[in-house]
Amino acid sequence: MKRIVAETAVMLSLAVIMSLSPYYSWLFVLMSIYSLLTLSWLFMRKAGRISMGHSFLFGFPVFLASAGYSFSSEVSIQLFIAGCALSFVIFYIFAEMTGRTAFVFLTLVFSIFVWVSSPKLVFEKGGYLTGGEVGFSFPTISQKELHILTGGTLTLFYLIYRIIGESRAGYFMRAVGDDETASKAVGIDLRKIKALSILLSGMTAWSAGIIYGLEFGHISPEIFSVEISVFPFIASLIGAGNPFASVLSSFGLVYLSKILNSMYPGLMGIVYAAILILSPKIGWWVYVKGKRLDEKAG
Amino acid sequence: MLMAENIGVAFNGLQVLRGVTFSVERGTAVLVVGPNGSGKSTLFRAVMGTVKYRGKVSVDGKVIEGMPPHRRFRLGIVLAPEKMRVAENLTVRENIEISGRFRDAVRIFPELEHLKNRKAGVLSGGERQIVVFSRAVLSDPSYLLLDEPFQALSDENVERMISEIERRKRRAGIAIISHDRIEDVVEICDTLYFMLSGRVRRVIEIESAEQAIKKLEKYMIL
Amino acid sequence: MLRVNGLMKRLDSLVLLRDVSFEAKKGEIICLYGPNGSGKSTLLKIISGLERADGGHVFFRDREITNLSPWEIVENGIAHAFQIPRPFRSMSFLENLAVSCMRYMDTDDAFRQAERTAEEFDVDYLLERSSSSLSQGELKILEILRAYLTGAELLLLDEPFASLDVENARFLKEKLLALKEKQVSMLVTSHRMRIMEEVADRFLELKEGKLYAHG
Amino acid sequence: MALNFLVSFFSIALMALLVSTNFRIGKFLNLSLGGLFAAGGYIAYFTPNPVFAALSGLLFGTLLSLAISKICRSVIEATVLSLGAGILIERGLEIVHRSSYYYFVDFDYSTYVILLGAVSYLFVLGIYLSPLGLKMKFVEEDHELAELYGINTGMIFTVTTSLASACAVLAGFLSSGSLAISPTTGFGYLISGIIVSALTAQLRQVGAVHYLALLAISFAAARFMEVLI
Repeated sequence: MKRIVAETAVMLSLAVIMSLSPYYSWLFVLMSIYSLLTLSWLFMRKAGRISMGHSFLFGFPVFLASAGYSFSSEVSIQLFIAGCALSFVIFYIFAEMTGRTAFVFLTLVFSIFVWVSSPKLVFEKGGYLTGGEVGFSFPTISQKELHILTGGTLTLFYLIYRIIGESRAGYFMRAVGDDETASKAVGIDLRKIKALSILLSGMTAWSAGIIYGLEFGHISPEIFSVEISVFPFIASLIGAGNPFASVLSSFGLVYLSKILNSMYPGLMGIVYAAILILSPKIGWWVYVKGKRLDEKAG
Repeated sequence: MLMAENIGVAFNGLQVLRGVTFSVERGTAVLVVGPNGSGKSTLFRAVMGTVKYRGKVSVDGKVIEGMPPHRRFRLGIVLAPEKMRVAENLTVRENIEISGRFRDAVRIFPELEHLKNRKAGVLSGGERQIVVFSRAVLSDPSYLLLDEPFQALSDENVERMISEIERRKRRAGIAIISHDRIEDVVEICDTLYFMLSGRVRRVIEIESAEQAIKKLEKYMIL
Repeated sequence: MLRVNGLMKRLDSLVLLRDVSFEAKKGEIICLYGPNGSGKSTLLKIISGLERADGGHVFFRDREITNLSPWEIVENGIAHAFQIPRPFRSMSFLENLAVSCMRYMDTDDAFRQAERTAEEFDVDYLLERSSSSLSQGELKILEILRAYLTGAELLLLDEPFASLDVENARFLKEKLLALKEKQVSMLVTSHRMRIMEEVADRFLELKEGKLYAHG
Repeated sequence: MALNFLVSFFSIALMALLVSTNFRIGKFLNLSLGGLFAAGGYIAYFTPNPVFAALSGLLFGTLLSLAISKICRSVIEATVLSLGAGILIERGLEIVHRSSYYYFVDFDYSTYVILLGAVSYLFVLGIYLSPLGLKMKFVEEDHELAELYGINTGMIFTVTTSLASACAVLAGFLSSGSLAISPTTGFGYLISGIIVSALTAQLRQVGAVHYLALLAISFAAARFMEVLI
C-alpha cells in the first residue's frame, strides 16, 4: 500500500511540475495519453493476452466520434458509445476465437487493416469533402482544464490497476494469464475474466482516446498507425512489465521521440524498429511466460 | 560406436541433464529406463542435436559438435521421437516415404497397406507408433534411437517390432527408452541404463532378463 | 455420488470411448487403469468438462452435469488435477492454493485457508517457494491440493504417480490417504498397480474405449 | 479494364503467395514484405534498375532470416522481429525522402506484375510437384521432424525468405508506375495478401493444392481487395 501511495505521489508531482510551462503542459498531456495506452495494454496482458492492435481499441471510438462531430455533438456522443461497445465486442470475440499466439496475429492484422481502410471514409459536408487522409476535427477545451483532466484520469486508472492487482479479480486475471486450462480446472469462469480484462483495458484506452482528441482538436487515420499499436508493447518491454516503470518509460519514450524527431523526422521510428528487432533478446519475459511447463521438463 | 560424454543440458536455468555418459556399440542394444523427467528423452535429443548441450558426442570416433540434426542423420544416427510424432496433415505413405520405400514398411507391418492414404493425424496411438517406427528403420541407420516405441501398441505389433529390432541389431547399434514391456525388451538388450533426475544412477550389464529385472526393481516400481 | 451413463467420444472417425458406464460412492477411491491411449485421460476430461462428450450422460449428486463448462462443474464439487502439473507460474505455492479458495471466500480468508491446509498436509515448508522452483513431486502435491481446495468432493487425478521416484510416490500416497480420511472421493488413473493397491477401493479397466470392472 | 483487373489480381495473389510461403515454411508472419514493396517503389524512383531491386531484396531477406534464426524461438518473436524490420525500412524511406510526401515515376511497368505473379506460382507449383515437394511438405508440417530426417531446414528457410523478399521488392518496383509512392504504400498489399492467405489456410490443404486454392481465392477476392491497394 505504501508503495502505491509513493508511486501516485510521484505521478502527481510530475503533473504539477509540468503544468508550469505551456509547452511542458502540452507534453505532459501527450505523455499521459501514451501512458494510459500502456496501462490499458497491461490490463489485457495481465490476463495473458498480448494485443498488437491496441490502436484500434484506443482510436476507433474517438475516430467515429470525430466523424460524427461533423454533423452534431449528439451524433458524436452516440457514435462514441457505439464505438466503445463495438471495439469491446470485437476484442472479446477475438479472445474467445483464438489462443494466445493467434490473438497477437489477429489484433495486429486487424489494426493494420483498419489503418489502411480508414482513409476510405470520406463524405460530403456543406459542399466540402471531409475525412480521407486528413481526418475530422474534434472539439477542444482549455489547456488548463485538459491538464487537470489528464492528470486525474491517469492517476485514477493507475490506482485501479494497482488495487485490482491485490483483489480476487486480479488474482484470477493472473491465473488466466499464466494458464487458461488450469484456471478453468480450479473453477475460474474464463469468459468473465476475459471480458473483465478487456473491459478495463477498453475503458482506459477509450479515455485516452478522448484526451487525444481534445489535445489535438483533430483525428486522422494515423491514430490507427502501427507505431501506436506497438507503443504499449515497447513501453512495457522497457518497463520490464512493472506497471510503474512502464508508465515512466512511456513518459520517457514520448519525450525521446520529441527530441529525436525534431533532430530528424522519422528518427524515433528507427528506435522503435530497433527495439522490436531486439525484443526477443531483451524482452524474454514477455514471451517466456506463455510457455507451458512440460516444454522444459523434457 | 556412438558415444556421448559428460552431457549437460539446462532449460531456463533448470538442470535437466547433469554430466551423463552413454554409449552404444554397433551390434548391441541398450535399454534406458527411469521415471518421467529423469532426462531420458533429453539425452536422446542431445545426441541428435535438437537441444543445446554441453559435453561431447562422437560417432565412430568422429566428434560431431555443433552439427545440426540433419547432418547427424546423414552420418547414420536416427531418432524416432516420443509422443508419436507424425506429420499430421500428410498421409501415412508420405510420412514413411521421407526415409525409404513404402513397400518395405508394409513388409514389417502388413496393416500399413490399407492405411496408406489416410492422414496420419487421424490414426490411433498404436497405428501412429508403427508409422514412427517404420520411418526410423527404413532409413537404414547405423545408430537407432527409439523413444518409447511400444506405447499403446498391440501385442502382435510389439512382437513384430522386437523381431525387427533384433534383425537390425546385427549391423546397427540400438538404444531404446521404454516404460512398457520392459520384461520383453530386456531379452534383446545387452546393457541397461537407469536414470534418475538427470544422472545415470546405474549401468547394468544384462546377463539374463531375470537378473536385470531384479536389480532394476530395487530402484523403481515396474 | 457420481454416475456415468453410456459415455461416447469420437475424434474424427476414431472412437475413443464407447458406452462407458460406472458409478462411484462417497469417499470411494477408484483406480482406472489400461494401456496408453485407451481413453483414460479423455474420460477424466469429459467428466470435468475440459472436453465434450459426443453421447451419454454424467450425473453428480443426482444433477446432470454433462458438457457443462469446467467452472460450472467445479461449482458442483468436482475438480481435475492434471498429469503434467500446471501451476500458475507467476505465483508462489501459497498463492496457487489461495486462488483456488477465492472462488468462494474473500482474499484474506483464502490465504488463511490455504496456509491451514498446507499445515494439515505437512507441506507448509513450501508455502513461500515460487512455483517454478518446485520439484516434480512437489508440483504434484500442489496440483492435487489446489484441486482439493476448490471445495471438491470428487477429485479426478490423472496419473498422479507417473513421474515420481519411489520416495516421492510414498510421500504422495500418504497425502492421498489423508484426503481419503476427509471423505473425498477420487477417480485416479494409473498404471502403477502396486502402489494403487494400497490406496484404491476398486479397479476399473479401460481397454480400447470400453470399460471392464475388476475386484 | 480487364488488364487492370488482372494486374490487381496478380498483385494480390503474389503477395498472398509470399505471405503464405513465409508462414508455412518459415513459420512466421513476414510483416516486412509491406516495407519491401514500398522500397521497390523508391528504387524505381532513384535507380530504375530491376536487377538492383531484386538483389537488394535478396540481401535483405537473407539478413532477416539470419537474424530470426539467431535470436528468435517462437512464431510471435519472429513475427515481431519482422514487424520491426518493416518499420525500419519504412522509417528509413521517410528519412530518405524529405521533399514531398508522394513520388511519381514516369514509366509504367505495372503489367509485368502479371508475368512476375504467374512465374512465381509456376515456380512454387513446380517445386511442390517435384521430388523436393515431399521434403517441403515435411518442413511445413514439422520443422524438427524434417530436420531429424535429414532435411536442411535452415537452408530452406533462408532461401524461402530471401526469394520472397526479392519478389516483394520487385513487385513494388514494377507497380511503381501506377502508384503514388510513399513509405506506407505496401501495407495495403500486405494486408490483402494476409487476408487471402488466412482465408485459404482455413481449407487445411497441403502442398500444391494449397497454392492452387490460394490462386483461386485471390481471384475471387480481387474485386473486394482492390479498394485496399
